[in-house]
Amino acid sequence: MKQEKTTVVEHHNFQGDYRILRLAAPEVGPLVKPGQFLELLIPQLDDRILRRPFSIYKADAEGVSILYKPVGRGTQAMIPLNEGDPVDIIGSLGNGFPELGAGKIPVLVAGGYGNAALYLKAKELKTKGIAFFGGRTAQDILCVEEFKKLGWEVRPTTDDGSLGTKGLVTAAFDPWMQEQEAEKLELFVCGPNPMLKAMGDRAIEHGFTAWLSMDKNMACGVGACLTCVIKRKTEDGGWEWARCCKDGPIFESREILWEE
Amino acid sequence: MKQEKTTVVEHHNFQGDYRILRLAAPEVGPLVKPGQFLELLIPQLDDRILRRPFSIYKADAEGVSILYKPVGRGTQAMIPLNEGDPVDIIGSLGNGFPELGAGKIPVLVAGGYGNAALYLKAKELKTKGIAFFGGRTAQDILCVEEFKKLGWEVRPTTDDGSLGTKGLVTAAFDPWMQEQEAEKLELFVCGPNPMLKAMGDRAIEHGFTAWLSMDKNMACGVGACLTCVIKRKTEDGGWEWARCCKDGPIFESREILWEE
Amino acid sequence: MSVDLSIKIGSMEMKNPVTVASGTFGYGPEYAELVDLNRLGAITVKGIGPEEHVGNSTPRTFETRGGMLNAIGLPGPGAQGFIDKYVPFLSQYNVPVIVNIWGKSMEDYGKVVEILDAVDTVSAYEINLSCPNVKEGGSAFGTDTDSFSRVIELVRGKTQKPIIPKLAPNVSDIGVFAKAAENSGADAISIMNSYPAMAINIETLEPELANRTGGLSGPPIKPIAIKLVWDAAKATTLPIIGMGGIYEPEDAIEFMIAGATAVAVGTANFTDPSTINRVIDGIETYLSQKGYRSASELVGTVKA
Amino acid sequence: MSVDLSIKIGSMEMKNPVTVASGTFGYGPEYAELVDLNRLGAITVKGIGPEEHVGNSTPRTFETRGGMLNAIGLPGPGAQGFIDKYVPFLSQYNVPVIVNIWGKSMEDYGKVVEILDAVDTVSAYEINLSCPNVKEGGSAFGTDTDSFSRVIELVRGKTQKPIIPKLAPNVSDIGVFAKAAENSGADAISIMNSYPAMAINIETLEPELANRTGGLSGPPIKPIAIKLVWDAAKATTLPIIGMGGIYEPEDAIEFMIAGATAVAVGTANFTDPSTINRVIDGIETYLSQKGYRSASELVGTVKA
Ligand SMILES: Cc1cc2nc3c(=O)[nH]c(=O)nc-3n(C[C@H](O)[C@H](O)[C@H](O)COP(=O)(O)OP(=O)(O)OC[C@H]3O[C@@H](n4cnc5c(N)ncnc54)[C@H](O)[C@@H]3O)c2cc1C
Ligand SMILES: Cc1cc2nc3c(=O)[nH]c(=O)nc-3n(C[C@H](O)[C@H](O)[C@H](O)COP(=O)(O)OP(=O)(O)OC[C@H]3O[C@@H](n4cnc5c(N)ncnc54)[C@H](O)[C@@H]3O)c2cc1C
Ligand SMILES: Cc1cc2nc3c(=O)[nH]c(=O)nc-3n(C[C@H](O)[C@H](O)[C@H](O)COP(=O)(O)O)c2cc1C
Ligand SMILES: Cc1cc2nc3c(=O)[nH]c(=O)nc-3n(C[C@H](O)[C@H](O)[C@H](O)COP(=O)(O)O)c2cc1C
Ligand code: FES
Ligand code: FES
Repeated sequence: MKQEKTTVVEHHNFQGDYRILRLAAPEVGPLVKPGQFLELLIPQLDDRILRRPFSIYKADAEGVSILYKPVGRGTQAMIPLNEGDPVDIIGSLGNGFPELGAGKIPVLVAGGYGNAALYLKAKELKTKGIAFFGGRTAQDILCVEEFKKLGWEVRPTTDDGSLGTKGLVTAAFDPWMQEQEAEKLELFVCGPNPMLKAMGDRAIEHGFTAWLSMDKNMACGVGACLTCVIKRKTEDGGWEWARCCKDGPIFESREILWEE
Repeated sequence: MKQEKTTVVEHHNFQGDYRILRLAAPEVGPLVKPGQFLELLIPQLDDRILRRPFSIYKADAEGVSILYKPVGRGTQAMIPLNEGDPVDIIGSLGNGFPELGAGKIPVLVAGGYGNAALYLKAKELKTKGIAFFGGRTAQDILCVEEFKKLGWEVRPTTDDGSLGTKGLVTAAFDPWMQEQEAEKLELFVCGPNPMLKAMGDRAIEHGFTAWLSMDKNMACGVGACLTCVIKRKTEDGGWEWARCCKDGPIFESREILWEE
Repeated sequence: MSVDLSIKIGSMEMKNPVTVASGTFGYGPEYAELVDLNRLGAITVKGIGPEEHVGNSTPRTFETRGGMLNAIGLPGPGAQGFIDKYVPFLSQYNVPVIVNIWGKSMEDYGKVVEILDAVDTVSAYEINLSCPNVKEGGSAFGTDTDSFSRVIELVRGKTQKPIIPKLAPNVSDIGVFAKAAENSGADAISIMNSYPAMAINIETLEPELANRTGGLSGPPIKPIAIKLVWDAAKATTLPIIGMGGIYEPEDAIEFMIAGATAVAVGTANFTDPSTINRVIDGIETYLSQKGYRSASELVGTVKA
Repeated sequence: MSVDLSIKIGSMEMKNPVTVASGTFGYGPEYAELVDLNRLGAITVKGIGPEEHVGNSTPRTFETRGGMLNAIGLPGPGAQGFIDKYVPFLSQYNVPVIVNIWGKSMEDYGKVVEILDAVDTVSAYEINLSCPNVKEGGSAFGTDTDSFSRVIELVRGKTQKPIIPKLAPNVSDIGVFAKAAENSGADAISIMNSYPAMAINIETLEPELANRTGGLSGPPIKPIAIKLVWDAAKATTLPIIGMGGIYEPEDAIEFMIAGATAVAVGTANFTDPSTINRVIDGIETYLSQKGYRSASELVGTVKA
């Protein structure tokens, strides 16, 4: 974990509303493990004081890239960032994805910017498997070619049927799963909460492993403030708070006590 | 008085640290009287909420210009303003300079950005007289050629002697004044407080008229908050608060009860 | 569907819930060229004492991160001066006028009302029991329930017009004061005044304000004000005029949801005098988009 | 000329006046990769109760204009858990550790100290009498002088180490509490906790925090904190640890001029963990440029 006061290397539209921000990060870049994130202090975010967490999409010895969608005050304030502008990051943060279990078939499941969190994992895994990407429209299905280039089979689903199977990611995943030996599957999931929950439920029902990247509002990003907690089951049948930023963001589906 | 949400037309270095900002102002421009000012809401002034007052240097049917020097948070945040950037002004504000008295000889006295406040007056006056401009170095003596073009004689003074007489503005003014019929002089003064005070004292001592543009921190700029008050003598020998933004910024030297 | 924006503060009818915070809008004329006064729900004028008062020395305001400090010290023309100088102007408009009143002693409050009460243009009194910037009276009345209640009772005895005590924010339990206001005959309460605060110049070691301390206002205090309004709304059935850092329509709406029947735009007038119009329009749009028939329906709807 | 930055809080020596605000720096390890803990004047850890505690539901924080709200609700491992999990780590460093303690009842405060007092690594206790986010205890003790004094006396009876009550900001006269702390045997006081506040989501009508209300921290509260420190400094001779919105060295210096012997960096850690270093360096530079020989010389030098 390092704090790096650095600069923007590149910033451009990627697809639809999504944008890619590449930052020089000779300190942070080499530390990155797949599934980790960084905390960005957005310059000129007027009168807001908190950093924003972003999954690390790509990382190497010189820098890191994030893939984001402007949705609120912070992400919108990122749009004017130009090459050479100063930024401040803390990274890499969080536990990251574990190693694939021996003999397991890796399955990636993602929605929206979730693809960003999975890319490094897809690259790292020697065994290439299958990726289920869900989105509202074709515009929201990111990086398909990139994952294919890495050797993955990609099955997109869209709410409006504009790409791949029409429906939620489960519409493609469920029929496929029927034909598998469930306990051999190992899922790496990153996406909106309902998707995480849906995959978590299936993992428990069908007895496979599912690593879920949990998305919770954060303040410090390093485990100090206790903002980003979720309920994690304890051995005695109870639960304890676990910090998504430090103990996570990756949790195995069986660990999570879903709220509501 | 109008509020105008408008844009930057031009913004450039003028001389030394001084800069000129030209704004489109079809509403405010035509209202301007010499000696008035505007209140600028500086965009991207991060977490600061107050407008900043600036004398109106030039004004016409299409726009207004201000001449400023970056000295603090607000003025520094103005530097990156570019053509087309949105700005918000309220103007024109304050009483402005009165008409020249019949048979009077007009004298301009200015320091720093004070020249900006006097330019429109210099232009408006049919009788052209003499202008005393003081500054630290030659770099701080602004607009000399412009005033000359309008038909004024300009006598600069600088602290370091790099232009004109060495010393304060009084070093040039005092000897000149000795040769005049003092009661015929009418001064229009804009500059730092010590200059205002020095000229005000001379006006009272020698019996001439001196209109002083008073510089006081402001919040609202329109007379509502009662921030910018100075002590004005009342007829009964006492004093009352007068608002620089509304009752001023121009006061005749005899009106002012100097503090300390 | 058209929305009924009107609300009532005691017997005073406001065409919409938006007024201005005392001291941030002068006495009316100051912003009249920039803001259509007839659009306001009410005009609240700068604090008026029994007699002319000079207020504090300068500097009287200081800009802080996100907000400002003020220690104006309640200068003003006094009650009779207000009638002479400003009532003719204000009477031209079709807008209720709330006069914010203050005193150094309990009797002073009574005196102001005695002088003003015959004036038709004066619609209601906001009783400033919370000015952080005068030595005597002001805040002292606002933080002690006994004298707080006695000032209200005294004013109540002198007028039939709505009286609106303005509560001090620097108390542990604002509910006690809200309830005391109700019991003492107030028609509404207003919350909050600027918060006692200070800034020191680290070069000169001197306070940035001549009065040494002042009141913090603007966006920084909004979350404090929202809580105070919510707390007070639980303690009293009186209508509340909520204020503190309202800059956007969303801020005003948040105050109403917390329990404010009306709201006041304060420091935002200095930043952008068009705020008032934006807030009125924004409340109307919000109410109509959400299917409310009236502004009152929104008041106190917080799910808490 | 080299400046002596060291100060004393009771018997506790700090190599410089800068600590961190409880709850914004975890228990030590969280920021250890980003901040050299040995540089700190002291480490103040997150509030510790007598037993393990779960704290509030989420959302626990919310960003506001210029600051943030928190209602964490004091989750933590409890006194024994703290010893087991964090003392071994903390004892590696050459920095005094201030343990912030809290309880639901008066006895709870005593219990925490009983469990911790034998631990050498624990240098001092900051007694949280002002947490806005727990139902029982916390703030209730901080706004009533009787129970305030009794908690301090009880803790005093259990330890020789410095005890530092943390005062509630939402009182009319903090001087009373400062004096009461002194009379009850405290060694210092700390000011201020986050200020009770609230935010409501205008789409859902729900409070933005699960706990409904929370505490406002960060730059918005600094001018309030400066005034509280100044007020308290006039009422007591105890050293004061000042905090509230410290983001820049200038902020810390302002607190010291107002009367704070030490300062704590809080919310700023989240924004920029390098703040602490910047603040320590900045204080040193300021002192040496102005010709002070020691940090203590600056304390309370405000010309007011
Ligand atoms: C571990 C993690 C990884 C993430 N990776 C990405 C990514 O790769 N690409 C991407 O576009 N976004 C990502 N996000 C979400 C991203 O942080 C939010 O889009 C962003 O915080 C929204 O900020 P805003 O200022 O635009 O919105 P605002 O609504 O203005 O934010 C207000 C506050 O809410 C918080 N917040 C709002 N939405 C979220 C959210 N979904 N998750 C967490 N905090 C939120 C913000 O941090 C801020 O404190 C990630 C979030 C987490 C927790
Ligand atoms: C009537 C009038 C006309 C002016 N005309 C000009 C002009 O033509 N050109 C120019 O360069 N400057 C002019 N000024 C001064 C200009 O407003 C200040 O330079 C500016 O306010 C400093 O702001 P800042 O944010 O850079 O400094 P900061 O120190 O960050 O300002 C902090 C606060 O202090 C106030 N303040 C600081 N210095 C002054 C000052 N000298 N006068 C009033 N308020 C101050 C600011 O408005 C702000 O509220 C004028 C001031 C007045 C009152
Ligand atoms: C410059 C200034 C002057 C004020 N004068 C008064 C006053 O005379 N009487 C009063 O009750 N409140 C006065 N206030 C307090 C405001 O009415 C209001 O309660 C406070 O500023 C909070 O609202 P805001 O954050 O929207 O400004 C004044 C505030 C400011 C900023
Ligand atoms: C997330 C968070 C958690 C906090 N937890 C505690 C705590 O456990 N005990 C305590 O006394 N104060 C706690 N505080 C208050 C801080 O210690 C500090 O008093 C307050 O935040 C003001 O300082 P700041 O503005 O620099 O943050 C907490 C503050 C924050 C923001
Ligand atoms: S964001 Fe602070 S603990 Fe996770
Ligand atoms: S700046 Fe408000 S009255 Fe002059």
